Amino acid sequence: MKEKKAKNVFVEGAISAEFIGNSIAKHQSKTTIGAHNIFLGQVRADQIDGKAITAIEYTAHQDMANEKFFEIREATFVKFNLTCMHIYHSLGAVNAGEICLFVFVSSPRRKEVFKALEFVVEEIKAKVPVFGKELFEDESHQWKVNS
Amino acid sequence: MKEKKAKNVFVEGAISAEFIGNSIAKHQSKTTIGAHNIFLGQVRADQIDGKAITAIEYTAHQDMANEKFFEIREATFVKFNLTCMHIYHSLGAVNAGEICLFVFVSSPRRKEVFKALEFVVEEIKAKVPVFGKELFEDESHQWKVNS
Amino acid sequence: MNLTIKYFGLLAEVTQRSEETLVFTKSTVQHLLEDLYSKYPKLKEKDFQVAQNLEIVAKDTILTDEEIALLPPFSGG
Amino acid sequence: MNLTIKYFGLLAEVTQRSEETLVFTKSTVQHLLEDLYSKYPKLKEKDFQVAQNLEIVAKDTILTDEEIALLPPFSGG
Repeated sequence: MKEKKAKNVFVEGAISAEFIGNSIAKHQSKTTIGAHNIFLGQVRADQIDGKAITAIEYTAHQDMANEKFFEIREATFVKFNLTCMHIYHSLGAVNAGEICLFVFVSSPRRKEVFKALEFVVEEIKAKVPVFGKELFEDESHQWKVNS
Repeated sequence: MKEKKAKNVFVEGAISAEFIGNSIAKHQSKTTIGAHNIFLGQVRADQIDGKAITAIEYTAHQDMANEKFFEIREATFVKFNLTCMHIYHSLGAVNAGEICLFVFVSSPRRKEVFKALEFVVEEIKAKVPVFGKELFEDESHQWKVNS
Repeated sequence: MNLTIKYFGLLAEVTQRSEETLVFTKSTVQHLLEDLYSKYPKLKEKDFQVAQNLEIVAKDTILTDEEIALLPPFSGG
Repeated sequence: MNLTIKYFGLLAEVTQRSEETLVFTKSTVQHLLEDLYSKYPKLKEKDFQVAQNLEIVAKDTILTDEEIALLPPFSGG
């Protein structure tokens, strides 16, 4: 087994707006930062065959996912001039309207944060083994497919 | 004079992390949104000739700036599939580490928010008559130049 | 060798388990999959990748005695 | 005509005022700038754009009797 350096990116349930606000506040002592860029994934109440999605229940291969989050993090710091980066992903049920993914990058310069944030989000979608089960109001479900 | 449809984008002083958190929370009833992207401009304590910047004092041609913010907003809604967009810019003194620009775009799909946010921020930098006076610890100043 | 096999998402529904341990004597991922297809015929219709010890591997990869995970398409975020 | 001229940022430091009203008889932005350069010689060294009635205009633009603003390089955000 390779040395485990990855920290846990997962949080139980939805990520609250207050948590995001607090995370922003913690960066105000870092006065080399000139630009922050934040991506938030929010669960949509899509209508499919006349039924609305009420929640997505997330599971993951947690050990592998945390490894992949860590590799993405390392690769991003090599590619872009960032001061800091934070990633949080939900596990378990997240209701429509709630936030399931929070990616936060900061840099002295704005050009870096735009490129870095999109890179991180696309890497997460492509490489991290997380699985979303879309729950409908009638208690049926389907497995989410990313587009 | 043309009809005034522009609302006031300016806020007095820094934009607080709590304000940003509250703004995120307000979007959780909009269940067609799948992706938010937020840009925050933060004042850096740059060292110039051995003196640190302690704050930036923002002034603006407010009527013209609000017109330009409005035009940028309209152009962005035409170019990108967005659910909503919010822009706030500080006037007056903003200390190093504090936030002076908050741009918030939301869409059903993530691809749209990345493109839209960068467009909006670059348009603001290029077209909106806002002027930053960088204040140093010894009470001298210089006028900010965007890069 | 003793293989721990983990099933995720849709695949755990198909196999009706999230994990099992198999005693296995053949050598490659492909061999293992053939055995699993016999055991769970519906698995063959599903799109998935195989990870060995937390890394995605090709079908001709030699099995070690570490963890094997069957991963349906990722849908995080 | 009566022109209201507004000075912003660095330019307000150069002219030591943020706004003034001039009675003016010539026709273009360029004519106005020549008068302002005589009044505030240091203005000539500065980089700025001119807006008439909230829109950036070229130097050969005909003056209306609306607001003129002298805008140094923008540095918002």
